[in-house]
Amino acid sequence: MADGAAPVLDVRGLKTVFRTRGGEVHAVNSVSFHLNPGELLGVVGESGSGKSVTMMSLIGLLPSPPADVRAGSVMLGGRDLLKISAEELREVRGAKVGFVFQDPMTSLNPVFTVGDQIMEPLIRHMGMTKTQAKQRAAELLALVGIPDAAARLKSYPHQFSGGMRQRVMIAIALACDPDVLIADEPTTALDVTIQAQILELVKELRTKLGMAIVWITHDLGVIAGIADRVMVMYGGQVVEQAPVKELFSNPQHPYTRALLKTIPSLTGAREDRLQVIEGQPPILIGAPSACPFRARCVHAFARCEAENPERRAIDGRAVGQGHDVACHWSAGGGDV
Amino acid sequence: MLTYTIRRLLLAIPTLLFISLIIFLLVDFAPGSPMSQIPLTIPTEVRLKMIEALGANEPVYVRYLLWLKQFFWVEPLVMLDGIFGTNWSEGMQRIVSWQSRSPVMDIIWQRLPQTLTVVGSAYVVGVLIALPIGIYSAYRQYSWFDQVGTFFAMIGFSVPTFFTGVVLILVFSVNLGWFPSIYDTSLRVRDWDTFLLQVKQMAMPVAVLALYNAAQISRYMRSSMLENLGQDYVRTARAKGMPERVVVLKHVLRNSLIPVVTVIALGIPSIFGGAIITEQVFKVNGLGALLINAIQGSDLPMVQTLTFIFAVLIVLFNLIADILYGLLDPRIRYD
Amino acid sequence: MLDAAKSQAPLVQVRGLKMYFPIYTGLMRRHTGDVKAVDGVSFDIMPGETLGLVGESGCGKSTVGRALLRLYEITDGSVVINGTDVASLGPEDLRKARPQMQMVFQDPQASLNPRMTLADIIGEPLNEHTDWNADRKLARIYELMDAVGLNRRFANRFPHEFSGGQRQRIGIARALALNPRFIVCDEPIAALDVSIQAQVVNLLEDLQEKLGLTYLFISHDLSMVRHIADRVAVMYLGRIAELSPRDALYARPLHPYAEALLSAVPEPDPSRAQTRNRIVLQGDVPSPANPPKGCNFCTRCPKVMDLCRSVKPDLVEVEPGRMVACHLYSSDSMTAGSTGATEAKERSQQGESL
Amino acid sequence: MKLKTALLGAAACLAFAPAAFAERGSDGNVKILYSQAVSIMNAYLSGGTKDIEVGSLVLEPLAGYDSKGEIFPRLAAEIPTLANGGVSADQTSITWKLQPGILWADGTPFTSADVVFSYEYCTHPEGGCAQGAKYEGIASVEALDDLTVKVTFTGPKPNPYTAFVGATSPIIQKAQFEACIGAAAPTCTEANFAPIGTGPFRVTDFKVNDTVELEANPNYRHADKPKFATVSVKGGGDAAGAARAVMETGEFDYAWNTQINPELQAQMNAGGKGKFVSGFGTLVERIEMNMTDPSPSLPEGERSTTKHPHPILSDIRVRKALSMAIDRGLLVEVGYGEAGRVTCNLVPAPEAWASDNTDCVNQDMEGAKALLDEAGWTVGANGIREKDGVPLKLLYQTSVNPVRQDFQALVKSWWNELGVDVELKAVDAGVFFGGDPGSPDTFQKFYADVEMYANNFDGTDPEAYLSNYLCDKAPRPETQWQGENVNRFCDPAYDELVRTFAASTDPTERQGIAKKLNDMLTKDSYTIVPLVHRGRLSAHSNSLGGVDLNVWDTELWNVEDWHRVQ
Amino acid sequence: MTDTSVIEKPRNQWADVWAQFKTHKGAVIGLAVFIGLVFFVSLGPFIWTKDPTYINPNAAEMIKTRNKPPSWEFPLGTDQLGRDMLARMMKGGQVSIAVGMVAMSISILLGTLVGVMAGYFKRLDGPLMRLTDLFLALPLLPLLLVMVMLFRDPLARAMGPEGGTFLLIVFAIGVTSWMQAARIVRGEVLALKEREFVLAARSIGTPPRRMILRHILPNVVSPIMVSATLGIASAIITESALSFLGLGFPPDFPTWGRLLFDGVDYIQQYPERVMWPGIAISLTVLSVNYIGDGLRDALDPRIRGR
Repeated sequence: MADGAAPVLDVRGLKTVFRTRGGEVHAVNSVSFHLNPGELLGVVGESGSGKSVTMMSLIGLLPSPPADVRAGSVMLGGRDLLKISAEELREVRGAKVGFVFQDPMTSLNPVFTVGDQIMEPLIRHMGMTKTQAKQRAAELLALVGIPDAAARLKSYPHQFSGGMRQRVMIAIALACDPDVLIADEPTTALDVTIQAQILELVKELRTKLGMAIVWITHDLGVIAGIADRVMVMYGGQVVEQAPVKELFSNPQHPYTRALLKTIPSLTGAREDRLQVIEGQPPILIGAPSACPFRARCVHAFARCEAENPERRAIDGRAVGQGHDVACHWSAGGGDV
Repeated sequence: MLTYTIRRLLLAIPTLLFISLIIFLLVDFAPGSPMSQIPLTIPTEVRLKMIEALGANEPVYVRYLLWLKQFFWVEPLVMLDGIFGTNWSEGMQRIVSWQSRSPVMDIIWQRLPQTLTVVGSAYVVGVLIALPIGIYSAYRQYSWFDQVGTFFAMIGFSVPTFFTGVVLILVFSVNLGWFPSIYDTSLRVRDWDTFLLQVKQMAMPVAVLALYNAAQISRYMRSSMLENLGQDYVRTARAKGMPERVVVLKHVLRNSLIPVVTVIALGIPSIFGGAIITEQVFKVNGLGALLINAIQGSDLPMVQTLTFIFAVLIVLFNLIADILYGLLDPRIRYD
Repeated sequence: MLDAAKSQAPLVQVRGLKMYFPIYTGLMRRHTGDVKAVDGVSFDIMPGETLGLVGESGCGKSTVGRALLRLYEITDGSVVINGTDVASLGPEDLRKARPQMQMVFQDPQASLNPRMTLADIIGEPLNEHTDWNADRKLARIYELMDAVGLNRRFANRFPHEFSGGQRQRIGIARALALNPRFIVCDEPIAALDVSIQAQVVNLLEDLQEKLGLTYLFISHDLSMVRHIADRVAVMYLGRIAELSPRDALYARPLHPYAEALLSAVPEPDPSRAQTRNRIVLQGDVPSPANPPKGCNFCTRCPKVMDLCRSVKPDLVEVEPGRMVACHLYSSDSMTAGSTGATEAKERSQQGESL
Repeated sequence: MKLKTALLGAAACLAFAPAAFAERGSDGNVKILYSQAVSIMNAYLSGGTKDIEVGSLVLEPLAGYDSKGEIFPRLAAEIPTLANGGVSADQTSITWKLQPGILWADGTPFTSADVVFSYEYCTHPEGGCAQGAKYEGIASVEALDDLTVKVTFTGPKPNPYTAFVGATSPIIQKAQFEACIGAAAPTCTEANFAPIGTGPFRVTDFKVNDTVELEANPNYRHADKPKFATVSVKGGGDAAGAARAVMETGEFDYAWNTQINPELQAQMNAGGKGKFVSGFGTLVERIEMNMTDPSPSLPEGERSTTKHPHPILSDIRVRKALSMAIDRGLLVEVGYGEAGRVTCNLVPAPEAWASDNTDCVNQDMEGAKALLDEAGWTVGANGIREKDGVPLKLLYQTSVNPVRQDFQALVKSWWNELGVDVELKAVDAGVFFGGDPGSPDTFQKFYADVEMYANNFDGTDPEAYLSNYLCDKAPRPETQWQGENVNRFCDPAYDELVRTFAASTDPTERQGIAKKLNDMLTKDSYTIVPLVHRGRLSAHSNSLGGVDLNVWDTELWNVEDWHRVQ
Repeated sequence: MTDTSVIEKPRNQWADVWAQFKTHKGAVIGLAVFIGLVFFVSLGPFIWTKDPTYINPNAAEMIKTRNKPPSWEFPLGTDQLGRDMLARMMKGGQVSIAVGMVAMSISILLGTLVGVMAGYFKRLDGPLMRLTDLFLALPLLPLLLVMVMLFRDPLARAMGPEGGTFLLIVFAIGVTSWMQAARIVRGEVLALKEREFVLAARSIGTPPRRMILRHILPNVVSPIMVSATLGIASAIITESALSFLGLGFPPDFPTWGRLLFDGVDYIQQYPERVMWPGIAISLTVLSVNYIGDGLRDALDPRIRGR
């Protein structure tokens, strides 16, 4: 391992399939990645690219049926999360892995007080008494920057603004000092000024608590400001993976390249016309046998139709360690 | 909340007055006369005299105004007298039933206990059966339990009570002899034996009504649970590592109960309405029997008073349901 | 471009637009207050121009858009579009005026009737405002579908069979059906994926060029507004904080809120993102039912002064073409506040660095 | 359960003891079921049979009728007659001697003042007394002394046993009801629900339209009666349920008026827990022919009035043919079984008063057809007879009641066979018998061609009953559609004969006139087509002794003698 | 220009609904049973041509055919007057199912009308909802009695006794059962009014009438369909309860409710007499309820999308 430490989370060959009337949807297709201690891994992709489903598959949060986690391994703290019992998995959720969801309006239970909801995992996983849990909950609220924390424990979610609610969600996710925090588009539903607040908070907490974070988003701007390493997903697969600066400065996959171009910049020169990725995202019914991006790819050729590309390293380091890409085409020139 | 409640109550007054007028006109308009149950041997002149003595020959508006005065002024006074031992209502004419020539309110008070015990406990039993069935059916949607539950709920909807009632009597009273077929309203529960008797005689009417109630409420419970099981906060609870028991019975249930509780509250007036057919089959003689008897005998003051009380209860429990909703759901606060 | 626009009369003239939603409380349901969703907004849009309207959720930007098209009965003010005061038209006149102003909605899923086919949806305005026969209507529908890049084969499909981007194209085609001069685009790209947003924005621009359309482009996405708008109005809590030409605003925002807002937008460039000077605003937006007494922004403004807490600043032109509602720029406060000068200096520095 | 066994045991012991030792209240509790619930105990304010009968457990008249229809003294020392001088020779007054030493249930003595009061109570113009008819034709009621009451009539009264005779005119206690006279009558709820009486029982608990609990009257005039210590009367439900509770489940000892279909009777008899008892009074199920035109095309106010004779039924041949087509034996078998008999008479009992008319007993379909042919009604294309283009179509109405609906269906099938088109209609009983002049569906208004119901008369003398068919008793708009002559039958000869009837005092002559009148209405004119002489059918458990079904007075007439048997 | 001749057929959304509906086993069985019942009552009389009201006028013959158990001559036996039960069941079913359908239509029509008006026009909301409360609070029985009294004769004159009573009964049931539908529809309309496509139509200048017909009504179809199926069931039950209270059809006019009520008296001797109508009513209501259940799922886009 490049950083010398063993990864806290190591996912290999994860496959998740949804059974629908139209056929099997291969939402996650052989996804592998790891998460180093203290690292923030950004996962970028459009809706339907499989980024959320991947993370939910890890800890068994997908309803089954229709979801079916088919293959792969998810190593966390020496155990394969896909092999342990449902009860053991529950012990992991909330304790070892914290989750923050996209919509803070609906992710909190409207009929329980914020305090109750923070205390729940504390009592369950940490074996705290109610009094202890209450005290800790107040500390957590203060930690995520909610003023007058002790008093606000008695408030209901609807009495908080959207940004405050997301802070509460973070407090819940952090309650048991998890090894890994998975944040699933945590700022998408928020306004930019509030998003800025939350991003500041996360940066601050990272330095303070030092846990590893997986940050899912579709906003490259957010990733650029916060992530150490980025994984780009498309059509249920990882198409490119690289340290953040490397990715932005030297994108390899045609999708990544196009994506970076489509986004108008707030600062740089204003272009008369936006770059466009033509076409629509793929429908993932049936086992994938070709590159999912082929239909929209400007570089597509016969092989893309015939064969689903494997991830390959482009900077000499092993796949997953440095910069790797899943594409038959090479930015350097033609077919590889 | 308080102003909301007061406002609703104030608004209810004109509504109820209007309802009372409509009911009065309706009942008055309906065919039938208070003399219909008198044997034909009694000659016409005597009948006319009896009608006159009842005041049934007065014009409608006179009787309506009299009833209004009696219902809203005399009866409350009588009630106050009853509580404080005063005698403000002395000499005032109360609402008197044409059938029994006795004050309508007294009869209603007399009937209330048996209606509440039978129809009320059927409602409670129905709810108690319905909730777990609804919860489990939703949690295991499309499982065999859900299918069976659905089937029984449908049966509960679809079989008329006069049919189930008679079948139960034939099986359990006539053939097995377990339960009495006729409800004894004068039974007083004094000791264990009389309590057992009471339970026995309640068993069948309660079963018939509870089946129907349970069918309905379990469907509400199920759909409400299904609605909430798909919510984001359920995923949050699971992500916190909460056991399924806590997720379903705490997080989902608490939310799902909000609409169900209001549905249950809205159903309570029907308890006071009694169960006309079931009461008749088992001879429970509660408020439902009282109403149907009064209608058949064209006992206008009784019908008017009873139906108006139902209307009041319906309006009242509509309000209570709304307030309950506000109390249970912290998101809703009436100003 | 600005000069060219100035020589013409504005197509849309909004003056003192107010949109209050009354609050009734108490036993007698007395009118005890208002949610001041829009509280005195004025601006012009020149023919062929795109005015960007930005702000955070709840600032009233969508309400302005809807009030402009008389989808709400406005509380006060005038909205003159192409010479007619839309705000005071009777129902029949309003109906007749509708073809010249149209709207593209935010949620392409919600804005299409799920029970109507694409042809029905696009053809509906024609049914309402023309007495064409079926063939002529169909011809127009195909024309519109071609214009927005929808395959003619899809004419008989239902909305749920389309992707988000395609649905938004349907919405645009519907808005174009009656040859409007003015289109309100109410967050038309907010619900779309990044790769699709660019498609839609390009389409809107192409159409503007081809048909000479005038847009009010409502969005919370500042980078996209920068791309499409000629001038930008920044709204905060029902009022316009700043209204400036695009380049000037993005280079050097005058109003503290505009400044904070721009600095909060994440920069998709890790090297620049890390060096950027962010202004992180504290706290939340106050309730529009109970706005602060003075300047709406005074509760969160990093440069707040005593005056801001008591007097509402008016939107005044402080530089040519730039209007700001802030006491920092009113003549008396400029001299009174010593901080004003330094702030201005900081700003200019920042502007230069870009 | 245990208590019941104990009581049964006690009763068993008593059965061996000499009768004189049988004590009051030794047989415990008796449970009586009335399918119509009791709403009041005061017969003067109700008129409902159930109220009168249950009221008779408490309140007694001076004399009553036994199960053979013969009068016997209750509170009176003896029955006053012409022979013993109790009835004046000119039949204008009757003098009752009361039994000495009778006490009210509250221990106060019963006197002639109570009798006089009862008269005053019921005849008060504002009281709305339901039994006013019992006191008609009375000039005065005076107390001659504490134990003597003289009733003076306005004219000679051949049947002086109306006032104070039978459960419908009981004696109420003056002390209790003094304040309840006239308009105040309905305000005395307590007195109406728990009157103080001289009868075998007194009320301990009264629930309106539900249950009445009674206990033995400690001051009852027979020291060893009643045998039962308490009576529970439960009301409500239907006849089948009531019969079932006695015959099959054994929950009740006595069920009143268990009129159910014959097959069910047989089934329940097999239950073995009780038996049915039946008795025949004067109740006759009949079809009434409308002599006037009920056509809805007539203006309101002229429909079913004598202005327009019935276009079809005015012809006696049609009426007779309709009667001939009916198989009454089958009707009895289908509808009543044990509780019905074929009859052709309006007055089927008592025997001495009943005509021997039996011409209708056998169905004669061919004869009926011939009669219609003769009347000019010829079979048309679709099997329906017609005359001058008018189809022979009848509207046949009755009240809602399963037996009546079966009868309607059967009669319809026979009449269809005749070539008569029949439309059936069933009206809710409350409306049909309600007499509401505003309703088009009352039996008096008779907006139909034929209608079916049952009626009877009180006591044993049919004079008032037969007087119902005088011309001027026809219901019509002027009488607010009141009146008992629903057929609008009008025959001056009949009116004349009724007048003779009223004037006649000789019993044999009166019986002859009654038979003549009966025949004029039935076999001579077919205005009224009697179908079934209906009996009373009640059920009692095998362990209840002393039941002797009385159809002339209250069924509970001898309740003081009811006892528990093994 | 694309060749316009290859324009696709609309992929009817009802096809989707049907596809989803088919996955609900109970609903499919329910539909099959219901169609079977409809065939039984509508086509049955053409095959089994016995007159349901025929009583043998020959008394001796009639006695012999009373209360017969099922046999080849009378597959479902006969009643106490020797009438053929199979023919009566068919005839009764026609009436019962027709009552269910028509009464449901009336109540849905009224409920939708009131619901749409109340939901769409703010000014009408208050009064119409008070009207709904009023109807909810009204006692059903006196109302029915009044209606029967007032309208039976004129209707019978206009439409014949059976048609008149039929109209009266379905109208009475319809008029007293629309309130639930009205409330549901109102709620849906209120929500729909906030949807953007309604705003879009308004921005086009669509007048209220067309707005309701084109945009509101088609989108409240699914709750209406569901309450319609429940409405059929409850109308059939209500008709049987009316028969129980003696307010139903003319006595010689068989309906399942009346057959059941009549049969209750004979339940001990001839249990099949209550079984046939009991099973028929229960089957109908059960099947219709299952259809409603399936429709609810099929019409719910969230479920259909899965």
